[in-house]
Amino acid sequence: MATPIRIPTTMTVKGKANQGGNSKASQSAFSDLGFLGALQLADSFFPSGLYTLSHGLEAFIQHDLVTTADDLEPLLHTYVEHLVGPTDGVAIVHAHRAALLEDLTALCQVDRRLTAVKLTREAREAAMRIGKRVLATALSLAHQPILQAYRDAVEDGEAPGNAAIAYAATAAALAVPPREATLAALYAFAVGLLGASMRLIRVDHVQAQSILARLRPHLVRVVDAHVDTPLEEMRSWTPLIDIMAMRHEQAHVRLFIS
Amino acid sequence: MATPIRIPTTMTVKGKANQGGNSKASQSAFSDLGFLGALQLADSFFPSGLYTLSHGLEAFIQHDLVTTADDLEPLLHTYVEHLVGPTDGVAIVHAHRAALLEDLTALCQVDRRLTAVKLTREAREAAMRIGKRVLATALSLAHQPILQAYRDAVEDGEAPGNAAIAYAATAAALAVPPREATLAALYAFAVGLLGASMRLIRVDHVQAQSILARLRPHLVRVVDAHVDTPLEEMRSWTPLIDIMAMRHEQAHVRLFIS
Amino acid sequence: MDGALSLTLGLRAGRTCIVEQEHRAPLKVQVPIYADPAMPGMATVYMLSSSGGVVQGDRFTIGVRADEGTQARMTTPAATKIYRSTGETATQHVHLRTEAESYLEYVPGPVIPFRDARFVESVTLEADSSSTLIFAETICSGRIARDERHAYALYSSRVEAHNPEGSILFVDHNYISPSDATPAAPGLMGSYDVLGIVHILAPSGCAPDLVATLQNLVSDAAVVLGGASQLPAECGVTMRLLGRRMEEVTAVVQHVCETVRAVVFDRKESSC
Amino acid sequence: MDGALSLTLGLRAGRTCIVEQEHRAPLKVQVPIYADPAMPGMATVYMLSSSGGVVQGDRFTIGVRADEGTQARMTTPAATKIYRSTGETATQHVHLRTEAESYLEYVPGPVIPFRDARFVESVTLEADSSSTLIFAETICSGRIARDERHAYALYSSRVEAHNPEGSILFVDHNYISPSDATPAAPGLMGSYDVLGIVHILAPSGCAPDLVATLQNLVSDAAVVLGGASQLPAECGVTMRLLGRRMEEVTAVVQHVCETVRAVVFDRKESSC
Repeated sequence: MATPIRIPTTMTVKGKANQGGNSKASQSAFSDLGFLGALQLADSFFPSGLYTLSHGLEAFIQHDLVTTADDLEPLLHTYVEHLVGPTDGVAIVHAHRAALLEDLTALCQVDRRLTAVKLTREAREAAMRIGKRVLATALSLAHQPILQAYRDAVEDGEAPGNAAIAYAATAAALAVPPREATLAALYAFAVGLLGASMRLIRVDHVQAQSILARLRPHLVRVVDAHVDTPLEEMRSWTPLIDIMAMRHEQAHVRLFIS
Repeated sequence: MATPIRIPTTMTVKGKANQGGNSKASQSAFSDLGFLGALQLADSFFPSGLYTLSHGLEAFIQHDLVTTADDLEPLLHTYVEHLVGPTDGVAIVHAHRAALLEDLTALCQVDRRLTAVKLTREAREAAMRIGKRVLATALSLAHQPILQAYRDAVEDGEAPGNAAIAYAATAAALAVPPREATLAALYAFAVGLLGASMRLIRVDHVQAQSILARLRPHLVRVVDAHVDTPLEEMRSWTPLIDIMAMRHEQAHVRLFIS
Repeated sequence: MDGALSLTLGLRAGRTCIVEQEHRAPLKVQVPIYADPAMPGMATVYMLSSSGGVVQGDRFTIGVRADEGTQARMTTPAATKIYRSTGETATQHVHLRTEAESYLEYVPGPVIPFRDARFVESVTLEADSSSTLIFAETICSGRIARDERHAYALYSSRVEAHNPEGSILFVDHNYISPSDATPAAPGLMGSYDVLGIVHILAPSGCAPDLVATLQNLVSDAAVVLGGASQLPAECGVTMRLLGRRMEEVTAVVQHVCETVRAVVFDRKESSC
Repeated sequence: MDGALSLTLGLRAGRTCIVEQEHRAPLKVQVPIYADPAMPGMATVYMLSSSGGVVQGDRFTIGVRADEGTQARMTTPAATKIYRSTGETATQHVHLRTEAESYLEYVPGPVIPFRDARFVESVTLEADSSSTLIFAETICSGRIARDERHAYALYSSRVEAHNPEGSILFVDHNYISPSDATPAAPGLMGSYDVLGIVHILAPSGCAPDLVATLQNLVSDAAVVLGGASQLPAECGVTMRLLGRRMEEVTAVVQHVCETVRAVVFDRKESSC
């Protein structure tokens, strides 16, 4: 898990233009565009609706399993390492590749496979709801035919329309390389969960930022662990998170959709 | 202005680890940390208070100079190219270098110089207000001595404490290279202004995202134009923006601090 | 050892019987018994291992086909121990297939992986859309009485369900490698020692009612923390149960099975 | 041409006079006149260029020192034309210095840069903290009557103010290169053709009152869109004025000067 593995792609040409001798200013500029694309996609300002989700955290709090920022931080690590990394994270890498190749069949296959490992209803519904919003926004930003084709496939019921797939296709359209797209998605997930926790327990902005800063090496390790994971090995094993997500479905009083 | 000039730094080693023959996995990982640091700093979730500022936009709207998203977009370009790029943008590059060298004297000099080119009171006060919040948060995230020393200098009145300087020092502490720090700052400025415009005129989330996406190559050009600008050439020439910022100071009814 | 068990369940005079059987030691089955007065034709079949548990290098293969209209419960008389490994992995393949209108519970007793045990299981579920298939698995963190918790090297159980056309309905891969990440972490098993997993492939249309019923069941459970949710493609219900003692979890699993029987067969009459 | 003008203003019997003077053609000054009945000792000094404007390659240097207690207004009798350049830049250096209790207005008429003109000006302001120094500049987009707007190649005017210890108070660098970015863009000059810039280094403590007064003045201005704000380090006030015709803007600049005189000298009595 600690070995940094980078997925081979011609897109990741960021760095000093004069590095390695064959200076390619256009690729640097291209990469700057990707960097800005990543900022845009990962930003809380991006209208994904992520802020409506707690991914079961609300139930953790209702069950008194999380009461402080100190409880929250290790749980956030579990979410990222055991839930989002090995499912959405893996899906993003595969979907990004399919989007670049404009391979709609492969894109839909990743999408369906991702739904197959999301065992709780709320998680699937939340992912589809966010996916729909991400796609709608993406289509107004980027005009790649694959985005339109994928949206049609989702509308026709050929693909479930998971957020991770919409996110990956948008990232590809905005020139965000797959590794950075995955990091950005994990980052955005963490911000979403921290945002939810700020509305549910005593966690202030500065604590949230500290948790985020400390999370960074962890996110890198999670991405390193999953950039080469085959699609068939997508999985998650998070019994307590699953149970809390399931119990959240039943909750009568709740602030968040998941 | 179209020539991409990259500032020389050993930090910008992003890209394929196997590029150029001397694979440095640790630097790649380091760079991932910087990438995540940039996401964190540029995120609307970062508690900078940027959302309280309109940089004079509120007065443009009150004077009926901006009424639609179509009016907004070229004005946003002017803000970035003529106001923020050649002042804060230049300051960030210089302050970032000073922060990496742990050169407090140089950092304070950039800070004072930046104040000297901010000719409207509201712009100076807003920059100091944001700077204070950024520094307070930064000190809880990163523990570089230069951050603490700079905060002390601001508290002692030796430096004005502009947001751009706090931002650059934080970026350096979070391993964000100077070019990316500048791009991220311009991006965050644009998001702040778009957020303000959404509360003032009819601009919806999807329009805002489209404007942001189209702004990306523009931001890259602005950074290209300023990564090598000497500190002494920091300047802005934005008469109408200046006038609107000045008139905003006088406004009796207003939603934004600037 | 290369243990194997292959059964076909068929209807004989209203009772479910083993109509075809192959087995290779150490695996074997007992003669069916008929224990539920409410379902007199349902066969309860005990699976046994003469070796007393799973030893490193074991390769077990279990296949059960429930023919049309059959009703059966497959279980074990006791917990299954997975013994210490010095490196080799024990594997187990389970393939369950239910034909039209059949009902099959595959509910073995708890699994106790000992220190350094390495166990990899793959389970394939294939259910006709009018049948009911319950797959349950109860995993213990170790020999708790000896304070041996999550001392095993690897416990991996992958359940994949297909519809009869071969499309994947869901994949539930419980991959637990305590040396990589402690299963006692928050959000995983926390301070709980026993994990129960139940997947119920239900007759089409039954899932929503079944979810509601089973959610109430786990909400009411006092000592076990559990949840139920609808599986992808509305193909059924999945459950997670966490307890401190094996008996607590197996009791809930048993309760779940009884509830499913009630819902499926009550509703069958009202054409669920 | 290498024009130069160097003046020292001094007090002679209550009246401000030119006490030292050097000049090199084409620059020269007229004999001071005393025009403001409210400030009978204030000298109004007209600066002239015998060449009728600024030609490419011209290098003009203007220095004015206002000695203690002097009061003066430096201006030009007409607009300054900056003629077309085939490549060479015309430059102008202005250095203004005001000693204790002095009052200096440096308010030349509008500048009209012709098609392809290239002009680079640098201005240094150095004011004692008890003095008043007004620097104003009015730039026209071109020969508007000929529909020549922003056709010049470069207009750059850099104003840098220091306190007597040499620290920078502010830098205002108006760098306009229409081929890089149209000055008619939103947020720059928009549809306005005339830009007025006024910097007022005020006696210490006067700035806040002066800002409020001048903000009201521009708010009331009907045809000119303008604003006023406090300069860094509370050293004074800066103003931006946009109009469609030169006369509109110069009238406001004149009004500003009169207002500053009133505020500074009224308040001087109440120890501003």
